[in-house]
Amino acid sequence: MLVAAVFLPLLGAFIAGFFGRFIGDRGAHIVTCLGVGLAALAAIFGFYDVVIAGNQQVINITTFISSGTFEAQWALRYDTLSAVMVMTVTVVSTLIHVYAVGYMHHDKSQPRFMAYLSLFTFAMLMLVTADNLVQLFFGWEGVGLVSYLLIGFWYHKPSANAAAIKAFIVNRVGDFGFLLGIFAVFFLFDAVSFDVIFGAVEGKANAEVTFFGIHAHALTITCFLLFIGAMGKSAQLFLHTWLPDAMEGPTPVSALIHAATMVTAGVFLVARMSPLFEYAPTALAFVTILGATTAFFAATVGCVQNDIKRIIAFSTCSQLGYMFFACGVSAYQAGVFHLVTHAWFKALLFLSAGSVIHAMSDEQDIRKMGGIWRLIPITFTVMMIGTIAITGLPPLSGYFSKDMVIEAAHAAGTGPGNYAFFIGIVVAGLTSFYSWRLIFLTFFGTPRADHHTMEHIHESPPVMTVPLMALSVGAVFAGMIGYSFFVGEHREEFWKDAIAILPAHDSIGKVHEHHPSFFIKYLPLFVSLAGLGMAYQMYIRRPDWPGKLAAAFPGVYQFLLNKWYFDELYDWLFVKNAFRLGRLFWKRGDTGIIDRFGPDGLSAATVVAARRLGIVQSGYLYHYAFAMIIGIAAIVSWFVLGMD
Amino acid sequence: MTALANFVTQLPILSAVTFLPLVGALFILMIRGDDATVARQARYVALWTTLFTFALSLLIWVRFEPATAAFQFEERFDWLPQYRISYHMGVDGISMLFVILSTFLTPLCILASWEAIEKQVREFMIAFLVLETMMVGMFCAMDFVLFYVFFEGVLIPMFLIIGVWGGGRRVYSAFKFFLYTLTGSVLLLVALLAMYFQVGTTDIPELMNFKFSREMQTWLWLGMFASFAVKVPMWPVHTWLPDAHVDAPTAGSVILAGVLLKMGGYGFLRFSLPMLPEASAYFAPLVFTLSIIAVIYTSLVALVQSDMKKMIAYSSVAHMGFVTIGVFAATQQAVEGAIFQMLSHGVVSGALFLCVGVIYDRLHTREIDRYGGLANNMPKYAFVFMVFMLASVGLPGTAGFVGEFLILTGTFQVNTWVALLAATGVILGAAYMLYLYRRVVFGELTKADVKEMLDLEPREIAILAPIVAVVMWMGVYPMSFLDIMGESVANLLKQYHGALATRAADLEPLGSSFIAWLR
Amino acid sequence: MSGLDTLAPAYPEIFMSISALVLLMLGVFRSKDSTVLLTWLTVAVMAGAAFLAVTGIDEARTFHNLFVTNAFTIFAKVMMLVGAGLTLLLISDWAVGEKVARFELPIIVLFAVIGMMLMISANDLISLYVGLELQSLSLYVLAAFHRDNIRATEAGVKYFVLGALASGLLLYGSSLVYGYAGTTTFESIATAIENGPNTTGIIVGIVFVISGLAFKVSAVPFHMWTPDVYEGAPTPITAFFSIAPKIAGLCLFMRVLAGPFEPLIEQWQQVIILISILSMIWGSVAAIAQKNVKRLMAYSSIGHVGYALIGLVVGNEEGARGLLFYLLIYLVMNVGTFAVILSMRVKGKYLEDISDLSGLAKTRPGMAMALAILMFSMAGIPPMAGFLGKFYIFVAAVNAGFYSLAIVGLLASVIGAYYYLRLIKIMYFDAPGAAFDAPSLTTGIIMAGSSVLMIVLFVVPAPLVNGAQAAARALFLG
Amino acid sequence: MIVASLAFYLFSFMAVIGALNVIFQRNPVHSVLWLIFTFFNAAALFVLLGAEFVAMILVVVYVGAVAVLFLFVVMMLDINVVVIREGFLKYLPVGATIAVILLAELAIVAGGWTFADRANVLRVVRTTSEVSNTEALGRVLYTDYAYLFQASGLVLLVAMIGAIVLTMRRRPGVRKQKISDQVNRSSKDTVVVVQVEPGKGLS
Amino acid sequence: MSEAEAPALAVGLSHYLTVSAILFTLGIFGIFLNRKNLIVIMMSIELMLLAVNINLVAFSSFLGDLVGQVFTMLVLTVAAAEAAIGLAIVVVFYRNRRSIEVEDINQMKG
Repeated sequence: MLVAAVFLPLLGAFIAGFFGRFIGDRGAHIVTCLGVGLAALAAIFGFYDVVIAGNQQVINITTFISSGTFEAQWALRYDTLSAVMVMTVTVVSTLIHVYAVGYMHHDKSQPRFMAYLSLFTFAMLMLVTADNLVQLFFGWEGVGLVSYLLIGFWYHKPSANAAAIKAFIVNRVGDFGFLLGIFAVFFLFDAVSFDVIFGAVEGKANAEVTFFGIHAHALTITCFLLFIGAMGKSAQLFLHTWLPDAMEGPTPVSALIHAATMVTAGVFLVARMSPLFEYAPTALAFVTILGATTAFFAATVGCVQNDIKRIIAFSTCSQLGYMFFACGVSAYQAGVFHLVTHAWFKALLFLSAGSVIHAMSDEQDIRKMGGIWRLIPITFTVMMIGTIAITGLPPLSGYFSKDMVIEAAHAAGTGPGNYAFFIGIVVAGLTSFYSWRLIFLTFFGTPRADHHTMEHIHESPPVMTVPLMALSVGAVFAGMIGYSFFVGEHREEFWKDAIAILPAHDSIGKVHEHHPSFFIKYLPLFVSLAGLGMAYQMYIRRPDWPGKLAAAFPGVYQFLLNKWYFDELYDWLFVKNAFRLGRLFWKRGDTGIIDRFGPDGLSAATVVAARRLGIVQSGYLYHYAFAMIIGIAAIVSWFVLGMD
Repeated sequence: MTALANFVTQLPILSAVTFLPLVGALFILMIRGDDATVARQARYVALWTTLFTFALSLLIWVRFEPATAAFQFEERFDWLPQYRISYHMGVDGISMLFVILSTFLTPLCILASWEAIEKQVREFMIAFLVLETMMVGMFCAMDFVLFYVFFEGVLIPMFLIIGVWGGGRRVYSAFKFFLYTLTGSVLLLVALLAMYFQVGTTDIPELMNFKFSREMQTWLWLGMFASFAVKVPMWPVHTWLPDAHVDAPTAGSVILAGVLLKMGGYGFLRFSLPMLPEASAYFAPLVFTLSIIAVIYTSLVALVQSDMKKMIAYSSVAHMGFVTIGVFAATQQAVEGAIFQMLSHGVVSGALFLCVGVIYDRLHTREIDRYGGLANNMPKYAFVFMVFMLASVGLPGTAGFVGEFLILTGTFQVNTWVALLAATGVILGAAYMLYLYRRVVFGELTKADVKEMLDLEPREIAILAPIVAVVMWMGVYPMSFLDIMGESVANLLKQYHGALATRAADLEPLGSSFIAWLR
Repeated sequence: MSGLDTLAPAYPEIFMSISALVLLMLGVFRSKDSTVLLTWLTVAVMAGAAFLAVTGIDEARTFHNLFVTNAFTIFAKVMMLVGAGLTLLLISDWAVGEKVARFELPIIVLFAVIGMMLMISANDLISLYVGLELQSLSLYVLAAFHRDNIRATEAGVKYFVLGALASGLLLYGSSLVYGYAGTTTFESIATAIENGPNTTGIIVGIVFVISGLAFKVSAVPFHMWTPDVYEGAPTPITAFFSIAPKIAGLCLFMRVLAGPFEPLIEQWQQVIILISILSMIWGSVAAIAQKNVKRLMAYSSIGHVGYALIGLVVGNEEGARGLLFYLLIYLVMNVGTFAVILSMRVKGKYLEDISDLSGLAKTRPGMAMALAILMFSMAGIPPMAGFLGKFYIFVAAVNAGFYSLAIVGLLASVIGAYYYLRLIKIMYFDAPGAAFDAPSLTTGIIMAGSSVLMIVLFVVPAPLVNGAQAAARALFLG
Repeated sequence: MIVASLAFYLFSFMAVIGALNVIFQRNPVHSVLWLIFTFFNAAALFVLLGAEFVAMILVVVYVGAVAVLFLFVVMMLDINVVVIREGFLKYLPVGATIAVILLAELAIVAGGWTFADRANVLRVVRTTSEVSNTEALGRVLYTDYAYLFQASGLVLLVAMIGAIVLTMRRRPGVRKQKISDQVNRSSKDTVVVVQVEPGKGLS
Repeated sequence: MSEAEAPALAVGLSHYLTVSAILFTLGIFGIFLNRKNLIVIMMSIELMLLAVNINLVAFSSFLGDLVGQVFTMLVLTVAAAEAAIGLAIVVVFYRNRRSIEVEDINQMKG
């Protein structure tokens, strides 16, 4: 049953991918949706089995790689963390599949798309059920690959191709760190399977090693390397640049990538490796600070973007920052909790945005929308639900998880924790601002779209709206239901030993022990409402303010609009230089030096020498005789002078 | 039935696999008739010969005993009795898979040349069969001189293949290839002779057991290095490779990338490491440095290429840089990874060249910019190409991952800097391969002649499908290969580290103070 | 030994001399043109002589210690006779319908061979000189044999003048050696050198002798005549030049250095190393710029002599064996190559330019394949016998510690490979030119046989190596 | 003794002068004549060394045969007196340097000449005062050195054949003596006996 | 030499050797410095051989050994044969080229 949950999507992908031409669009829809749907059912059963019935297990399939002491299995690890993830992934994925059937019905290569979706689901499932780092890396790269394929799905669009490559390569940079992290783990523990690592971690708590000329605490450096991987996949600051561009893909893709799956893999990784991170406080501090900073960065940028999907993308980036700093303060459960709730409401937001785009005849710029809430009521409703959820207004899911994250950061009491708390509050306000800005600009005010577009606005078909409604149910209730299990009083028996926290770090425990003050407890809510008010003021009551504000601070506005110029910086620093260096090495190095002085030079020299010798061979008898005489005179001289 | 079984077990199978292609070549030589008949029959004879050879070589795999590190299927006859040099064949876990690799790729190459080679088909097929004999023989040889003979002998058919059936600056490339490698190998010959006079034999197992003095090892190592480094090829002696690849016909490029490059890596494993452990340890930093330069430098160069084959050729240099790192890291994982990487690179880069060949046959250009948007009219091709591209990038689940991963894992245990710098190749590799794929397969289909191109025909599918299967198989269940080499590699490393431990207490690797400072 | 028996060691030479006279008379008194007939008869005489040599006495001296026979001389003579015989077969083909060819041609070749045999068997400086001159004079005539051709006569002039100069050097050296040792007999010279003070005088004498011999084998810097003579002389005679005199010269070289001058090995080794290195490099490099195939072969043989001299440098049994084996391979390669060159004929007209070979692989694939095999063999690429030839030489060099010599030699062989490959390139890569006439049966057989032998000898070299081994042993015993 | 020494210096000096003239004379005929002069002086040196037979041979063979042959060829080819070309002077310094170096080295060798310790013992044919030089030579030349004698015969034969092959030409229209024709000629075929009536004449 | 038979001359062996060396060098000099005609070159060769003969006879005399003189005779014989062949070649060359100037012997080179 558990195996089925993982492999059914693969089967669906396989059939749809290779036989799509024979079974047709309809067949591909059925196959993939069925595959993922059954997998979701199996996952729910699995969740029951593992979490409720307590049957944690590792299902060994076969050996993957075995070389000397290096041993990696193909195996499915089922503990609470995996079960939660599997369930979230499959269920959300199923809804997205169904939605995609409707959303993509004009496209000419739907089987391919459905196959990608299923394959993506499979890769994500491999990732979350991995029993060792290598298999985890398999899934990790698998989602990377399919995201590449999905982003570049419309391969005739140059921008899509560029975005796809960018996503893959930026992820590779993260993988680079992740790989080194795996090597470091193997170096330390002589194993890559979780059980062995977690069992031995205590013994290595104080080990020190020298990596790359740095003599340091072993686990810190290892966790740091692993976290670089997580940064790449989860689009944290410095490795986030691919994320906004990834919006080139069809909307369900974006949903899938950002909601439940790919980007949360980093959070999952940190949670999975919590036993290691617990012994690496410095690494944790780094995670906290980076997560918080990312949250802030993304939120600021999100405030000025105009593309509906980009705004949501930056919001994702920002929310991921929350999850990370939750992990950074050892509130892994809170992080995962936010991950799960986020999965619902973010998928909901994306899919509704897709529905809006669908309705607006593929228009994505919110400046060209407005005043359409009456025309597409269902979409509007569910999008409102998503927005309320993300802005953390009770009692929707975001409220529960985000509050816990912020409280935990505060409760941690450390420097980074306080920083994260502060940023968390600010970002809550910003989140609210840009989310409502999105809603106001899209649905309210006067229509700014052209006449033609407005006439064609229509509600999406049920095949799209039903998943939206299903997701909104999740977005509404996930927090309420999950709270006590994930981070509440039942958390111990819920998580069992899937997540390890040193008693000293237990910030969630602290939250529950020392009830936070009223001020702390409701500050996020207050800030959020303030953001709402601000958005209302600027986009409903005084729509001329934003323009004035931008004109007043052109530097800041441009800075934010251009995403803090990261793309330009990287392009200038890495891309241009890579090409320049490549050309230099090729033209100057290979052709100009190696070949010129190596083979070509030598052969030219030989030919010249041959010509010279040809001149010596002048054809004149006396020259020939002269050569002989010189030869003998030289040899005789050698001996006559040498003998004395 | 028992008679057949007896025959099969009594058969000197290595010699049979080695020389069977020559028999085929003789048959082709005897074909009479007009040009068209000769060409057709030559193709079929070559195909069946190589297929049969492949089948026979699978028998080696079936009967191979992976639980031992000893050489198997040994054969021995006197050859140069004055010097106790014999025709000695045998395989162990390290060499066996290369034999299979060679016999696997050859029939595919014959198929790939089916229509691409139009002139002098008979000679082409003969050259190819001779080439197969040389390749297989080289991996089976258990006498250093015999090895050298096959090692050099490969040059002859390859020279002709590039020169006669190649394109572009084929003459220049053929000469460059030949003379470059020949220069390296003559120094190998000197080393070989010097070893012979120390030991009194050129039998590889005996040489492995001999302990050379420290100084002697240094010189011998350099001699071998000159040859193997060119073959691998390592930076800065790699410049023959892009030219040879670009101008060779598709099948030639496939064999060049698939098997010939492996000869250098195999040489390091078979000779440098076990016979000259101290020198290998001493020079390991040098190899690391050059390999890292190869990885980064050639990856960057690959990025800016406008010729598909040249790009893949440069990527080969980078990939082989991993191999040399792995070999000289000398840990179980690294060495197994190196071997695996060689196998996978053999299959994958060969396949990439086949992919280039497919579109080259249609449009007769290798300029990347001349293509674009092939995904529209050639979806099957796009898929196949994608698989190989990803394998080349080293995506887990494909053949490319396992080798790279094991090499880096093993290397990290020895030297973290090397692993770190080499791992940058993972990023760059993705960059140039994706960039290539994007420009060729993705994008708008605008050019009229590109629109005319037809998708893979059955023959091409027959060539590429087995490779796709192998690539996936190697990626998902690499154990069927790792199992075979495990014992031999373990034994090799036991000897290597044993020799270092007993005799090299004071051995400081080249530039070790610098490295110590870095560390 | 008494009476006729004392002549027994020289039976082959005596047989050949008498036959030469008989054939000469036959030629003079037969009214019709008898070149071809005489050529075949000469081949028969050589075969007979070879038979006599093989079945004759193993180890003997005669003629007042002027003449020696042992396993080495027998091996060398047979090798040379085979080479000369094969080139005569080529000559016989060529002579058909050729106005240049006259019946004296095979006779003079026969005299040249007699001279070579005498000098190989020489055990005294005087008999060495006489044998050498008998050979040289015949060769001068052969070079200029095409007397109406300006290039042939020029070749004759150059060969003659420089040859006479070389003879003068050799003689001057011999006189110094004689003056030093008080004798001209090889063994006694060795004794004298071994016991005497080794002054500059004897060394200078040896240097002069070496120079004279180096001229005969065309080693640098005494090689300058070679390209011009090879080019100017009629092609089959060039073939003869490139084979028999080289074999005889090197064998004589070996006998002289390993015999009378053996005690001064450390001195002459330096000289031979020098000329060996120069020859290898010069032969390889200068050949690259050639356009005429015969000139190319001249430089090729200069290079090959350089390699062979390495065997001489080593100065022991192993080196001698390597040298002899190398010569054997060289013989087969050159005979085969010249068979091809002699087939470079379009409508009866002989061609000599390398470019005339272009596209041979398409017009005459068999011939091209044979030549390709021979060229790869000359370049020393396995699996051709040329590789084994070099291998044995270099094994000996490395064994004796001449690493740098071996490395230089091998690197020179890489340069050399370039021009051999160029021939292959022209045959295989270039567009075809005019198709050659079909080669005659004999030439075809020689061509095919030698190229097949290249591979056969590679696979089973043992019999020949054993022969060379026995010969080399005899050299260092006697 | 002094006479002998003086004779040596005289003849050697003349020989060297002769040799120089051989080289530097412009007219080849003069060169040949100077060569003959040199040979005569060398023969005199041989006499001084007690080798009378060789001295005689030198005169007979060289002066009588070889030099005359040279002269003959020079005359036959009708070679002009040549002007010295520029190249000569250009190469002179280098050539002279090499020649001087070589000469100096040979002189060093000659000046410090030593025999091998066992040179005495190793001599093969010692000179005796019992017989004349000519007889002593005769005794060994046809016995011990018969082989060389025969071999030099071959050398001369080759020289003969060679010279004939290279130079002899059958010119059409040249009458040759045919001995067999002459011998086979019989009176019957050629002589007709005609009865002539007296006083009538033949017509 | 200690042998009694050796002619007791005030002039020593080295004098003869020196004369021979001068002649030999002149012969060599004549060959490679000659720009005139082939005949003179051949005469230079004869000079070289003469030098050798002086050497041989001098050694023979001073060693008290006849072999040197035997050698000399053979050298003379061979030299005569050589002259014959050489002149024959010169003649045929002249027939083709109508010149025997050394500068004109340069059809083949490279």
